[in-house]
Amino acid sequence: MAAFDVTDEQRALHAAAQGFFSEVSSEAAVRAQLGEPAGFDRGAWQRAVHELGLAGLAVPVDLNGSGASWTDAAIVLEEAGRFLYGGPLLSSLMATAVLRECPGPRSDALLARLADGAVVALSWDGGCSVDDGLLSGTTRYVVDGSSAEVLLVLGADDMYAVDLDTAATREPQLAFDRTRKLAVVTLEQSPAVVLDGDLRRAHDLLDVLQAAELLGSAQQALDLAVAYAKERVQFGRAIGSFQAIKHLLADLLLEVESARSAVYYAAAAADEGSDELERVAPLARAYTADVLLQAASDGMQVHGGISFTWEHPAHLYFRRAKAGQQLFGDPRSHRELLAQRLGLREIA
Amino acid sequence: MAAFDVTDEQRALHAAAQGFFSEVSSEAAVRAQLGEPAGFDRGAWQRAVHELGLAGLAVPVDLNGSGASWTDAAIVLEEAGRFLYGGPLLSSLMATAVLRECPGPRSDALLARLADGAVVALSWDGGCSVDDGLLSGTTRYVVDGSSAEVLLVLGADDMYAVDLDTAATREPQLAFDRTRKLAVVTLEQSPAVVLDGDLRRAHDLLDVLQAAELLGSAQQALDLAVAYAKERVQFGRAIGSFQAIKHLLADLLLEVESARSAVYYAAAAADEGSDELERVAPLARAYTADVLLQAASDGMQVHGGISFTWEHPAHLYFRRAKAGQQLFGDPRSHRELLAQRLGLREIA
Amino acid sequence: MSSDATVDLEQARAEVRAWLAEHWDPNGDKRAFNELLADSGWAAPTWPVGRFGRGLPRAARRVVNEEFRAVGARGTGQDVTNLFAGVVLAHGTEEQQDLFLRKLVSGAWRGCLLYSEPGAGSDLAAVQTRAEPDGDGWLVNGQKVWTSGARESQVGLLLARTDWDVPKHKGVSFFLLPMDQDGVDVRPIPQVTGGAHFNEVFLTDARAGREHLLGELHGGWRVLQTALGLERQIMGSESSGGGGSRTPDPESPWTRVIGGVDYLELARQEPRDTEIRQRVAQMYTLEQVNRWNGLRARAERGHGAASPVASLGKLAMSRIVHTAVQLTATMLGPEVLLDGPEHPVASEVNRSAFAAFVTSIGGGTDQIQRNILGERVLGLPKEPEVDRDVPFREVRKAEATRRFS
Amino acid sequence: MSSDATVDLEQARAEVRAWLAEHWDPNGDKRAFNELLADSGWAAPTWPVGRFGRGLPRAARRVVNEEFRAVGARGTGQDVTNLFAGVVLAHGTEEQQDLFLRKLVSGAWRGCLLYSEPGAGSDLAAVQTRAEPDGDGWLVNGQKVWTSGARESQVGLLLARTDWDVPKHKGVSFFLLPMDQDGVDVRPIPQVTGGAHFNEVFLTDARAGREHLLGELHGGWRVLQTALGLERQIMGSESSGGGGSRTPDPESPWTRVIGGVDYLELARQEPRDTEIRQRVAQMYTLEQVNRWNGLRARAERGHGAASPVASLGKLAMSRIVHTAVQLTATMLGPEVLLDGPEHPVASEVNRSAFAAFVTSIGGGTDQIQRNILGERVLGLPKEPEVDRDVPFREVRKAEATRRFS
Repeated sequence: MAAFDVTDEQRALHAAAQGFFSEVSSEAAVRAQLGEPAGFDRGAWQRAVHELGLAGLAVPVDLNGSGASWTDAAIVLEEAGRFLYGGPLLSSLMATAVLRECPGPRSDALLARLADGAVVALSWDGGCSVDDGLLSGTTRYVVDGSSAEVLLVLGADDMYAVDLDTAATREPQLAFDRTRKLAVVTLEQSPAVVLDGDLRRAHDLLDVLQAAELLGSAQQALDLAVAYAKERVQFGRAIGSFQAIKHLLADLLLEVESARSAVYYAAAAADEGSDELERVAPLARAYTADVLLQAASDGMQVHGGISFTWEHPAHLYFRRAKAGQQLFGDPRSHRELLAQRLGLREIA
Repeated sequence: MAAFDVTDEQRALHAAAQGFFSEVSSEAAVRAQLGEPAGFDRGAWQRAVHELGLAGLAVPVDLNGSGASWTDAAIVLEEAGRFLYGGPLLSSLMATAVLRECPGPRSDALLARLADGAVVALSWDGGCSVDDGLLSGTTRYVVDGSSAEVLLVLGADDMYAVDLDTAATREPQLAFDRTRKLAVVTLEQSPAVVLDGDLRRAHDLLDVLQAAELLGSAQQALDLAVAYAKERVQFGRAIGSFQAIKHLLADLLLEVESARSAVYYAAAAADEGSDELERVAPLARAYTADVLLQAASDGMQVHGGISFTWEHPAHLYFRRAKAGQQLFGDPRSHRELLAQRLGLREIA
Repeated sequence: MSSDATVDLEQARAEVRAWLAEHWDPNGDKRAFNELLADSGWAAPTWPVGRFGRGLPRAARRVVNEEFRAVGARGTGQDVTNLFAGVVLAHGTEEQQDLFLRKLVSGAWRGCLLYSEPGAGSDLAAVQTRAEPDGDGWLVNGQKVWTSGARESQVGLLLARTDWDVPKHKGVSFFLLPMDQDGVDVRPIPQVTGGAHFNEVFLTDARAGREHLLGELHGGWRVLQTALGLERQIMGSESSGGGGSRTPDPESPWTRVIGGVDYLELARQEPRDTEIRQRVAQMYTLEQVNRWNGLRARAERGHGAASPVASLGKLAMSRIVHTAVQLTATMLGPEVLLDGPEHPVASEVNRSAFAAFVTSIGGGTDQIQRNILGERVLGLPKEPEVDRDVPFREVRKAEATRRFS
Repeated sequence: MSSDATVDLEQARAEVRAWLAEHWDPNGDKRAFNELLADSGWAAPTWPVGRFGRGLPRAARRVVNEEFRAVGARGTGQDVTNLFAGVVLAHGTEEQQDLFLRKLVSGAWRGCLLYSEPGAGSDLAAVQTRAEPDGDGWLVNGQKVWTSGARESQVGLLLARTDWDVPKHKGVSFFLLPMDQDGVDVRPIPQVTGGAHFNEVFLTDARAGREHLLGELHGGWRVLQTALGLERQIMGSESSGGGGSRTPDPESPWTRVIGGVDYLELARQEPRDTEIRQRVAQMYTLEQVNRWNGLRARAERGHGAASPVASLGKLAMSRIVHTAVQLTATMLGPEVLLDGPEHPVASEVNRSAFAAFVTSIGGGTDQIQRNILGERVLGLPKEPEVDRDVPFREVRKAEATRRFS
C-alpha cells in the first residue's frame, strides 16, 4: 500500500489548514466559545465552508464538494484537532463518510447540502429505534446536535437519516470538553429514510476520521510540553535537561509519532479500498485516544502547577483527551473489535 | 488487627534465618545445585530441620514442632527467598498449613513426620482424580516431587494425602528456575486418605507463605540493583545519580515495601484468624509475584550487559520471578479470586 | 512498653477525661473552649508545659485523641497537625513563642504558606522575593503563588531572599509575615476545576518587623526544612489510612471514594468483564497496601525505628488517585462526557481527574518525590547541581512573576 | 522523481540483470562469485566507481535488490549493511581503502567491534584500553567485551585511548586491529541463555601498525560516530518491518513471532477472556505501529526529509519484545515453568524473555535511547556533564577489567 507518500498538494493543504485553524481557532477564539453550550463561531465556519471548501472536503466534485481523499481529510482534521477547533468539521466529514458509503439520490442530496455548510450530526449511542419507518427515542452526546439540520442515526446493522424539524427537541448538554458541543435529541415518530450501503466500512471510516483529530490534539499537547520543558528553569537549568522530564517526553514522542503512522496508514487503507482497513481503523482509533490521554496527562505533569490554572491551555487538551476516551465509543470496545477481526474467537 | 508489631523474638528469628540462609544458600551453594534437577543439599536441610527446627516451624509443639506463628513462618520464608534457598522449606510449611487446617490423627502423624524432616509435596495442577479412595493421574510441576515421601493433592473442594511408595513414578522436570526442583508424579490407583477441614483457609495460607518467599527475592533483587547503581560509574558518576535509574529504583522501593506490608498484614490475619484473610491472601500473593517480576526485570536493566552473563546472579532472580508468575497459579487467577471476594458478581 | 508507661497513659486518660467533663459542652461557645484548651495543654499534649503542652510521651497522643473523639470534641493533636505553631516552637525565640503560639494554638490566628513563586516551584531555594533591611525590619517585594487560605490568615510563613551574593540556599530567610497590611495583595487563582482554592499573593513593600524573622538571618533554609518536615508528617498521617484527609478506618476494607463515587460499589453493580475485574482488584490492592504501609509506618515509629515506609505515601497516593479516576470513568462510560450540576456524578469524577494532579504536582511533584526516595531512603548519590556554589545573582533563573488571575 | 532518474533506474536494472545472468549460478562456488561481485560494483551500487560501487543514486538500491532476490543471489546492499567497509570508505586513506575494502566487501575478511569495555558501556568515550606508541605503530593493552564474531574476524574496529591528559572524547583513536595475532585473546562469555554469542577480548601488547590507525590520531571519537551511525542505520532498516532481522513483509498483517510462538495464533486457539483480548490487541497495535513507522521513515527518507521516526525503532522494539514475551508466557500458563529440549516451546519463550534484554540493553540502553530522542529529536538540553572538561586521567572511572568466563 502506498501509505506515507505525501504529495505537494497535500503539503499545501496541510499548510492551508494550519494557517486557517491557527487563525480562527486561536486560543483566544477557543476560549471565547467555552461558555457556549450549543453554538460555534458561525463566521469562521462560513469561511471554512466557502473559502476553503472544508465542509464538502470529501464530498465528490459533482456534488459541489472538493472531492478530496480520506488522507486529505485526515490532514485537515489533524490540524483542527491541534487547535481544538470546535465547529462542525468532524461532524461534516463523518457524515460525508457515512453518506458516501450509502450511495443513492437521497445521500447525494444530503452530500450537496453538506458541502454547502449544512450541519449533519450523528446519533451513535443507540438511543433511537425505528418502527415502521418512524424513528423515536432519546439520543445523547450528539456532537453539534443543537445546530444540526439533519441527524444520521447509526446502528451496527442499519442507518437512518432524519430531518431535525420541529418534531425533534434538542437540549444542549454541557460537556466536560468545553470545546465540543453536545446535545440530547429526542425524536417522536420522526419520518426517517433508511440508508443502505457498506455500513461496516462506514464505521471504519468514522474511526479513522476521529483518530486523525485526536492525533492533532496529542501532537499539540506534546509540543506545548516540550516548549515548556525547554523554557522552564528550575535548579539553575531547563527542566527538559532532567531525565525525568526528558525521558517522559521521549516516550511520548514515540507514541505520538506512532499514532501519526497509524492514522495515515489507516487513511491510505481507506483511500485504496484495502481490506486492511477493518483492522487498521479500530486500531488507530483506540490507539490515538490512549496516546492523547497520555500526552495531555503527562503534559499537565510537565507543566506543573501552572497546568492547574484556568488561564493555561493544558487543561483544554486534557478535557479533549478525556472526551476522546468516550465519544463514539471507548478504546476498549475498539480493541475488542480489533481482537475479533484478528480472528480471536468470540467469548461464549 | 495487630499487624506490624514485631517482637524481640521475631527479630532474633529473622537474624537467625538470615545467618543460616546466607551460609547454606550462599551464591556458591545455590550455583552448586543449579545442575541438579531433582535434589538439594541434604546436609543443609538436616541442619535446618534439627538445628533450627525449620521443617516443623509451624507444627504444634506437641507434635515435635516449633509451634511458631504464620508471621514467624513468613519471616523465615522471606529470608529463604532472599537467598533463593532451594531445599524443601516452602513445601514443608505449605504442607503444615494444609495439615493444620485438616485436623485429625492422620494429619497429626504427618505433621510429626514433617517436623522430623520428611518431605511432603503438593500437587496443585488438578492432574489427579480420585475414584473409590484411589488416586490416579499425572500431576506436573510438583515442587520437591522427586524427594517427597508424601504427596498432598489439593483440589478446590477436596484434599487427599498419598504415600509416594513404589506405586508412584516421579520424573524430575528441568525448571527454568533452576533453584526449584520440579517433578511429574504419576499415580495409578494409589490408596489415598481424604483430609477434611477448612480448605478455603488452607488455600489462603498457601498464598501467604508463597508471598513471603516471593517478597524476599524481590527485596534482594532491589538491594542488588541499588548496590550496583551506587558502585557503577559511567559518564564520570555513579549511575544511581541519574534520574532514569534513581526513579526506577524509587518506584521499585515503593513496590517492595508495599509488598512487605501486604505479606505481614496477611500473616497477621492468618495468625489472628481474621476474616480479612480471604481478601488479603490472594491480594498478597498476586501483588508480590508482580512486584518480584518488576524487581528482577528492572534489576536486569539496571545491571546492563553484566546481567546477561551466567556468572552474575541477576538472572537467578529473574528465573525465580518468572516461576512466581505460574507456580501454584498465576497472579490473574488470584486477582479474579480477590474480585469475587470483594463482591463483584460472577460473569455469567 | 514498660508498665510505668502504661500507668502514665492511664493517668493521662483520667486527667483528660476529667478536664473534658469539666470544660467540654457540645453546645457551648467553641471559641471560648479553644482558649481554655490552649491553656490546658491538651491541644498539644507532647509539647512542653508552659508551651501549651503537658510534656507527655508520644504514646499519650492516641489516648488523648480517643477521649476527645469519645465526647466529640476537637482541637487536640496539634503537636502533629499545627504546622504553624510547630515551626514557631522549633525555631522561635522566647519572645516569638509568647507572641504567636497561643494565638495559633487557640485558632485565633491562622497561617498560610508563602514559599512557592512563579519561578520557584520544585526549586524552593530559588525564591526571588526579596526582603531588604528597612529601619529595624524589612521591606518585602515579590510574588508568591499556590497559597491556600491566604485571605483567612493572619500569619504567612514567608521564604524570602536576603542575600543575593551567596549560593541560593545560603541567602534566604524565613519570616512570620503579618498578612493584614497594605503591602499584601491576595488574589484567587481561577483553577481548571472552576474553583479557586489557591491564591497568588503580591507583596509590595510589605513590612516585616524584627520580631517576624524566624531563625537566623540568611538561615531560612534550615527553618524551611523543619516546616516541610512537619508538612510531610501531616500529609503522611493523612494518607496513611488511604483516605485523603479522612481518619483511616482500619475496620473498613476500603476507605477511598473518588469524586463521590465508590469504584468498588460501581464494580459490584453488574457483572464486569475480566479486564475490569483485574483492574478493580489491582486498584483495591494499591489502596490497601498504601493503608498497610501507613499502619506499618506508625508501628515502626512506635518502636522508635526510622521507617522508610513513612515517606512512600505521597508517591503512592498519586498513583492511587490517577488510577482510580480512570477506572471509575471507564466504568461510568459516556456519562463522563458531561459536566455541570445536572450531572453530579460525572462532574465530580471529572473534577477528581483534575484534582489528581494536585497530588502528583503539589507539595513536591512525583519526580521530586522519587529523587527524595532515591537519595534519602536508598542512599543513591545526588545529581550534579549546576547552581550549587554559584552566587544566586549569577544563577540562571525562571521568571519571577506571572499573573494568573 | 524526474523521468531521467527513472530512465537511469531502468538502465541499472538491465545492467544488473545482465551481470547476474552471466555470473550467478546457484550451484556455483560462492566464494568465487563474491570476488566477482566485489569487483563488479553491484555489492554496493551507490559507492563510487573504483571503490567497489557503481556511483548509482540511492533509489537504485531497491532495483538491484529486487534483481538479486529474483534469482536468489546474495551479497548486494553492502552500501547499507557492511558497517566495516562503510567506515573504511568514510575515513580511510587511499592506502587503507586499497588494503581493506576489497577483502571486506568480498567477505574474505570479517569484522568485529571492539568498543565496549567492562568500564565503558553506555559511556563509550570512557574506554581505558590504551594504545601506546611503539616503533612506527602502537602496542595495545586492555579488555573489550560484548564482541560478537570475534573469533571469526580478521579486523576489529578498536576504540583505544591514546591521550590521557585531555577530556575523554579528545584522547581516543580508532584502529583497524588485526585480530589474528598473539596479543589478542578471545574468550566466549557464558550467557544466561546458555549460549555464548558474545566474547571478551583481552588485548596484551597487541600490535597495531601505522596503516591500522583510521582517521586522525586522537580523532577516534569522530570515526566512532560514523560507525555508530552506520550501525543504527542497519538496526533501523532491520527493525523497520517489525521483524527482527527478517525482511518486513508488508502483506503479512503480523510479522513477529516470539520464541517460535506466534502470540496471535496462540490467542486464536481458544476463546480468551477480555483481559487477554485487550492485551493481544494492544500487542498487535505496538507491533503494527512500529512497522508503519518503519515504512514511513523509508518514505520520508525517500523524499529527502529528515525523519524523526527513523530513530524510534530501537526503543519501540524494546517494549515490543518485552511485552510479547510476557503475553505469550501468560497464555501458555504453567508450561513456561519448564526448560530444556523436552519442552521446546517453553524453553524458547524463556530464552526470549532473556533475549528481550539484549534489545533493551545492547547497542545503547533504553535509557540512553531516551536521552538521544529527547536531545536530538525534541531538542531538549543536555544534562550537565561532570567529566566534560576534565583530563580523562582525573575523571572518576569504572573498573577497567572483569573476567566473565
